[in-house]
Amino acid sequence: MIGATSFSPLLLAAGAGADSFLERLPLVIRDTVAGVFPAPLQWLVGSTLSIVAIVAIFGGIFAGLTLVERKMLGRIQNRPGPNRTGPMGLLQPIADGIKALTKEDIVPRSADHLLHYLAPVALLAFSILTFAVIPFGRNLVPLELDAAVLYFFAAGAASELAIFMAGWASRNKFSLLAAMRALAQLISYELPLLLSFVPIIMLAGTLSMTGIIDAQAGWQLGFIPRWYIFTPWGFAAFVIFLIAALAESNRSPFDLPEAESELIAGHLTEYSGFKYALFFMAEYFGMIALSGMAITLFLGGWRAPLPFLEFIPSYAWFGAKLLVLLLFFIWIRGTFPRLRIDQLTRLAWKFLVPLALVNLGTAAFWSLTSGWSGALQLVRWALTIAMVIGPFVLLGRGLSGTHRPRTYRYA
Amino acid sequence: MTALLSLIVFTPWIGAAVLAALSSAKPGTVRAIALLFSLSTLGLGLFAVANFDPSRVGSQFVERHDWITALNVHYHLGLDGLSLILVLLTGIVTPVALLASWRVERDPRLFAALFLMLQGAALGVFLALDFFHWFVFWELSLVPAFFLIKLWGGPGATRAAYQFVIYTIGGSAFMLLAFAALYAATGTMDFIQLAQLGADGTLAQQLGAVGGWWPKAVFLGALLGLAVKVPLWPFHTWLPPTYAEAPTGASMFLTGVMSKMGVYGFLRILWPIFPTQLHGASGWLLWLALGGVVFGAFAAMRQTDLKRMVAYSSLNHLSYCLLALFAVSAATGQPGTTSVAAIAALSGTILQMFNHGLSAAALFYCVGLLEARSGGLRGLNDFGGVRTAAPIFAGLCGIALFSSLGLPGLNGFVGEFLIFRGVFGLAPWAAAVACLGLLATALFLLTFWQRVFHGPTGKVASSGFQDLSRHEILTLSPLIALMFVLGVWPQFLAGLINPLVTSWASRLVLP
Amino acid sequence: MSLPVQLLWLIPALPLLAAGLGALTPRSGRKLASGAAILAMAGSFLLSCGALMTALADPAAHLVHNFAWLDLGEGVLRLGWLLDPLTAFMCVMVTFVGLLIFIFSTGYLHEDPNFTRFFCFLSLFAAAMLGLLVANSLLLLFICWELVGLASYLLIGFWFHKPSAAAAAKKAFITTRIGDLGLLLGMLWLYDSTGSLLFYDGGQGVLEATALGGLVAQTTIGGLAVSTAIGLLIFCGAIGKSGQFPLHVWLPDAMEGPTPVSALIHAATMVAAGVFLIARVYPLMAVDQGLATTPLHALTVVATIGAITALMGAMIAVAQDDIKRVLAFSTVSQLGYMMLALGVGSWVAAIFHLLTHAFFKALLFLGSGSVIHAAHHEQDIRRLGGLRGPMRITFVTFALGMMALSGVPFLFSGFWSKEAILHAAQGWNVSHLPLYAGLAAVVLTAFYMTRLVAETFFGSARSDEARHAHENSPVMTVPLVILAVCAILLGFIGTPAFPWLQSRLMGQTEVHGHSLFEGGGLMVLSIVLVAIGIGSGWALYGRRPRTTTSALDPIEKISPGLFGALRARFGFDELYAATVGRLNTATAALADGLDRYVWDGAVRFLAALGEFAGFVNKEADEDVLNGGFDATNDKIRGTARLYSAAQTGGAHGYMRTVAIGFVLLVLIVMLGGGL
Amino acid sequence: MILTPLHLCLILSSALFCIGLIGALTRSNAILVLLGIELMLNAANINFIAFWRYGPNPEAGTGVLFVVFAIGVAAAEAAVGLALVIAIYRHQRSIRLQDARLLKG
Amino acid sequence: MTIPFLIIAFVTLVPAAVAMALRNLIHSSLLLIASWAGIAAFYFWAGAEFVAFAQVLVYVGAVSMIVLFAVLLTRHTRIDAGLAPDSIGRALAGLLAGGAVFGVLLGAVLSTPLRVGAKAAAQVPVKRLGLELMNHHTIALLAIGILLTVSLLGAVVLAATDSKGKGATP
Repeated sequence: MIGATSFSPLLLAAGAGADSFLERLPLVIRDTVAGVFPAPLQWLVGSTLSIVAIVAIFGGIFAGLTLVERKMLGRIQNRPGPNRTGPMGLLQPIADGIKALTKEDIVPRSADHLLHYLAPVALLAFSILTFAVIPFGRNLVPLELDAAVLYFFAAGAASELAIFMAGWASRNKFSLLAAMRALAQLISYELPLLLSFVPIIMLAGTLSMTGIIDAQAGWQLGFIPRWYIFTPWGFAAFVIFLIAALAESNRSPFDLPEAESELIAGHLTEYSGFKYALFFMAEYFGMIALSGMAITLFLGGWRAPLPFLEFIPSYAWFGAKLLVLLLFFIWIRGTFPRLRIDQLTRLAWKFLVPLALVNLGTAAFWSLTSGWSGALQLVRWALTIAMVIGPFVLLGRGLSGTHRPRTYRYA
Repeated sequence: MTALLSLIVFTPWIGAAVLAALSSAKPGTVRAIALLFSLSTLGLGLFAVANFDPSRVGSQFVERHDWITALNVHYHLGLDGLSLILVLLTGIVTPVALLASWRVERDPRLFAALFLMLQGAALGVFLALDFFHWFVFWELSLVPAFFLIKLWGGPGATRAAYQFVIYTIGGSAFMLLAFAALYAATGTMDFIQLAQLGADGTLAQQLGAVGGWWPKAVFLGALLGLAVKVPLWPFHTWLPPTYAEAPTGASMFLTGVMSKMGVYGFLRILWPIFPTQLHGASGWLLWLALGGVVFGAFAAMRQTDLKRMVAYSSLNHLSYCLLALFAVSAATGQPGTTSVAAIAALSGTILQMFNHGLSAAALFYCVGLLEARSGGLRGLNDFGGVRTAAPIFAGLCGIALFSSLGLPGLNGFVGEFLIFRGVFGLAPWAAAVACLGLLATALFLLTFWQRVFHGPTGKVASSGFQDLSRHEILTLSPLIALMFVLGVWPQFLAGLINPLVTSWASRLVLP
Repeated sequence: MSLPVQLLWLIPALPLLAAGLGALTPRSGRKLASGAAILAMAGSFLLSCGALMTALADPAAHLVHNFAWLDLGEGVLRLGWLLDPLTAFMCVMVTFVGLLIFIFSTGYLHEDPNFTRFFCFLSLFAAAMLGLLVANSLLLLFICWELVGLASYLLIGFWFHKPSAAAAAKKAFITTRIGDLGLLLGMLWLYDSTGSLLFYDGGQGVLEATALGGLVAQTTIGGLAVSTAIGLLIFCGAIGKSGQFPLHVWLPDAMEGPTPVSALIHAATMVAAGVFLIARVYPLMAVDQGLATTPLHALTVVATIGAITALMGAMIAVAQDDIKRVLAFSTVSQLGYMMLALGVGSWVAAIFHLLTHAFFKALLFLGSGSVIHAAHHEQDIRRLGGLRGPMRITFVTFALGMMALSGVPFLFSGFWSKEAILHAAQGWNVSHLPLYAGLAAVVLTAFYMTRLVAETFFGSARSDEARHAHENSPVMTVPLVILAVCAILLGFIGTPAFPWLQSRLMGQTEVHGHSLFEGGGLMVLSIVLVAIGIGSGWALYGRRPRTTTSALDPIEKISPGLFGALRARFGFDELYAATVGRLNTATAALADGLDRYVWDGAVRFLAALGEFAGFVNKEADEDVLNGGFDATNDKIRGTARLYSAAQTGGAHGYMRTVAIGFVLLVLIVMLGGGL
Repeated sequence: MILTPLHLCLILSSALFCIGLIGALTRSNAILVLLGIELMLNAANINFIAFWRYGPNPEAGTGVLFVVFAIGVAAAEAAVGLALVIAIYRHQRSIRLQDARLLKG
Repeated sequence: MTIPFLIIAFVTLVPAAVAMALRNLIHSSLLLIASWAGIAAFYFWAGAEFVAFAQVLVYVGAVSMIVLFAVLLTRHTRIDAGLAPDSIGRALAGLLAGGAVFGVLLGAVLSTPLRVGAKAAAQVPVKRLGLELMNHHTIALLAIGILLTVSLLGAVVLAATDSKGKGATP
């Protein structure tokens, strides 16, 4: 039944003659391996292979990223970062892994054992689920869904549950409070996150990832790619998306849920050892998945940024963009101070959400005026830019206008 | 799309309702909301322009629904070139007037709500095509205007407000009677049907069947109601005190938009429905219009209160519109009357309405600024040398003044030139006499500028007179910019009304 | 370099751009505003030279470019540009003189706080003036005509804090507007009669045979041909703008403006616009010449007004003490000359004089400006004197200008152009009175100019200001020198032996000259008259210069009454104040009184009636209804109490009831076979 | 009698409905009552989908649309219902349904 | 074909039934969420992809959060633990009523011969759904939008702390 609907792993479009060998290489490998097995089992083997590949590759990226992050933060803070384990500290992730595996797994006596155990597993599972619809390359879409964007966020929404479970099951009031706070943050930022890319769905006219990437094909003036980030509203949406994504993945400067100085690391207080490592991993996966989403929605997916660079395989471009975004996240973590909880929610509700709503109107204007050409084109750009900047300035003024020191009602 | 006109009319009222509901909103919010809703007219008006087919003569975007079937009353809205231009004017003047009233401290919520009500009523008058609700809008416009004048006006405001309302209602009572008679005779209150009846003479026959003097009496009733509103000299005595005592924003709206309701009535009701009667009376009316042109200007020269002076200049400018209409009507049926002249005169009338709306609103705003800066002074001799202290203010006010006196290159000239061109072709002596008015206008407006802005720095100007703030420049700039644009490129407006006016010229034949 | 007629609008557009820039420049942007204005003017000058080349290639052609401005359905208002030698010569003159005066102004107004504004207004003026010149439509011409009036108004009132300047500005605007109303009416009439306002439109224009024939064929009030009536109405505009009798009163007052303004607007260009206008519509003015039946020819009126003005202006100039007023009345007189020339049928002579006059009068005004600037704004010639020494360049150039204006023979341009006018007046077969007026004005001109030079530059300094005067910077003297050179040389383009300018203006490609001494009697006479004028002037003022400020004028000694009348300018201002001014006030009082008493009284009376009626009505009214329905309400309440007992308030019960009810219903339906 | 897939679906939905109903009828905790009602709504949605899937005209997508709307309404209902519960709790310090009988007639 | 369905039915019904019987509210909420996920699976199985994701997004993502928040906000100390005096009677009555309904429904379903369309499951693309929503069902869509907005505001107003501070904060 399911197979009949849409489940065709790593959709085969090898007929596209323009594709180079490198472009098709992942498919060739998969088909070669699957070809060894009898025909009825081939789809199963193919799917398993892609799942294994995804988990392996992104696990590797996760490992590398922890190292890179620590190194970069070190550089930003004028210290060397890890440099003892292996050459230049390159083996640090492995050491970390061994340490996490061998550490004692402590569970509080009054904890809800089942949920305490389930929480990290669920979180990681949901994180990995989101990878299923991201197009990593021209033909590298693990699961081609008509409503892929919806799927992505449906799977992402489930991670909130896991956090709640972790907080509640720990039977620790700090954990529970922190979990509630984390939930408030996640729910608050889910709104701008979703609203920010609604214009894109509107303009592309599809919820399918492939469709959105196709809508960004082509070049303006011969060399500027038609990515959505290169439109005024698209840029605004991208910025909103990025901010919301930072908050969704609990990254600095929105890392209140798990920061040590806030409610003693929050819902992670009672976790240690490998469960803690799973949480850690899930968060990085979440960050990677959201970056992949940002790339798909705004940065043209796996498309090359310049026409003459198209010979480089698409997955390489995806990887490059992903790397840039991840490094950007790390950079932000090293640069910005953490927000206070009231500032955090105010930013979401009083600034990002209205801005995203206005941006929806801006995009509608953009779409309605797509017929304007010549001098009107300039007018269109000017008006759209004004519609982006005007609310930004006004709302920003309102936001900073209400920025007074916090009043402590119960202190 | 199908409900565009209703949307135009009722959006300001929705805004008024919203404001009424927001009982604890901050003044800033209230003003922003009011401005937004008042701007809706401009937005929708421009949308209408984009979808307007100027080559079609009749009403467009028509909405016609049965309403009170027993009385044969329909909810009938329509928009032709004339209405469109007035809607645009309303859409420009109202936001500007609201911007001008930004500093109103006393209950800004009520002020803004009343203003939006006023706007909606005026729009209703410009778009309604059935006397029933046309009259409702017509009278409804008085209510907010009354409160605006009475509550926010100057020291003599109460008296002025009562005078304004009672005088106007008195006039329109006669008009109501006239239309009651019309309804009794014809069984319809639809303007288009009535105009049809008027054009082929059936109306006069049906009324004449009741009694020989009926057509004339009915005509006079309608005439009286409209003449007070415009106003036609000598029914204008409510105007100077009202305009002078009203708060600045209300003055701007009264002169910019409400005075056009009267002229609109003349063009939409009186002329099409009573062509024969108007022709019969036009000899006298022409003299009255000339009286407005000449005496209005000369009376303005005599005023020492700047607001009264500008009010009289309004009388003078609107009399040009009527002059053109009466000249056309007087020439109807005369041998040798060319439609070219009539077209020029009527085009000029419509353009003049728009132009006067811009320049008079700007002038009232300038006087209001003087008043606010000097702590309530607005005498001709209270100032002096203001230009030294406030060069930008002087410059912008000067542009408005010169637009008002018809300097070529600014908008005022186009309308006046066309009116003169038409009137000259239809009644040359009237054009020659009206020239006196032109001269007197220049004289008193330049006196205004000289006394207020020139000369040695006076007491007001020397005691910390501020030049315009950014907000004030923003308020004036749309008006000023339009003055330039329409002065150089009047075709934008003229193109919207050409076929309409051309079709009007076919009325030059009497039934 | 030649300029296609389609691009003619560039000539006025450049200064307009500079004006817009100047309007937006803050006060500190002095260099920007003046630089833009001067550059724009230089650009316009180059373009005008290009236009002149184009025009001279075929002098007889009227190159036009017309376009629709306002489409009214049936009647289309069209505007257009026109290029012919008249336009081209005027453009070159205006831009060249304007350029020099702009440069001069940077020095003259160096200390003024409103420097940028000044250049904005000057550029606006230049734009409007050039627009007026290139217009091929009476409407466009009228628009620009009014705009030069506006610019003149703004510039006269430039020092607006001086009440006299503000009043003078208003007076200038209103007075010229009186004339403009005539022009407006004439234009309306013309439009109504011909259906067009374009001068040349391939046979359809108002200055072309078809339209003119139609105009001259109809008659109007008093047997005047329509063309005559229109021509006279248009002439009203020229009277106002060119300061002709009886609307000349504004021009001397206009000297309240800065001196470069006087030089540019009230000497060289704007006031000449009236002459230009008549020259432009000359075919219309002249079309009734052949008509015997008409009681009046338009040109006769022009000639008469011109002659009166020429004589009157020269007479008044004799008795003025303000250096600029002398020159202003001299301008009035010279404009009268030009009108006279137009009236007697020689419009080319008028234009020739217009061009030469522009240069030497601009020279004289700038010279006087140089004097005033040096003497710390002292303008009274009785308080000047002895400036010959310290201000050598100014003196020499001013003297050259004076000789050109006086008509010193052969070397100076003024001589040739004036000769051309006198020659034409002699040839006029209607009357010789204009000739005699012109000859009288020649004497007077030479006389008062000699007086002016003698009082200003000779003798000894009679005030501290004059004593401390010294020569100005080159930015002011260089334009003087250039203008002086032009004042001399320009005469040679139109000598009787080589009337190049006249031929080109008439549309001829060849020059038809005649011997210098043909009709030489008149020339000799005028030379003698000039000599008399200069001689008597020198005798009265130069030989024994004034020694004190308060000393009586020599003429005043001879005839105090005459001198008083002349100094009071024949009392025109007082006359107007007593008649027109009073009438105006009275009308205003009447209009106001009608409002206050008659109409408002009637309204009040009606209101009193209404109040009385209301009083009666109120007395007649009393209370009507009272009562209640309490009993009914009680009954309803009792019934309601019964139903409320069923409300247990427990949600579970309600839900259960619903479920059971559902089951029962289904059972009934299934078992009961559907009721 | 043949048990078609549609029958199976309908049985599933009936069972779900009744589980929800019983929960709503028996539990005293207002939150659980609300959740029971949510279950009943979901059961109804299952019916829509089932009839759409096996109905005569699945291309029209009407069932799907209906469910989309129903989910929206259910979400609103849940939000308001739970807010009410919290309000009641704040008022009475209890969310037992039988404690809230202010409307007893 | 039916095996996945049976699995889905199991995953849906059992957690729901257990949830309704459990004492621990958190556990029963989490179980209900599982049940909702099962329903989503059913939608997916039936081919209504879009609805399935919507179900997950709305129920698993949003409603669950509200429920959990509500549970935590209204949790109080041990009073709930004991059975209410009237609850056994009510439980019996409820079970009876529910059972009767189930019986009626089951009877109705089983006794009705249903013809299943022979067609394979139809794919309804999301785009089609969107177009339908925007064309035929615009009014309904707008109504839903207004309803959601109003309920959002209503929920905020209902659940907001009393500003005068008379109500204790949870």
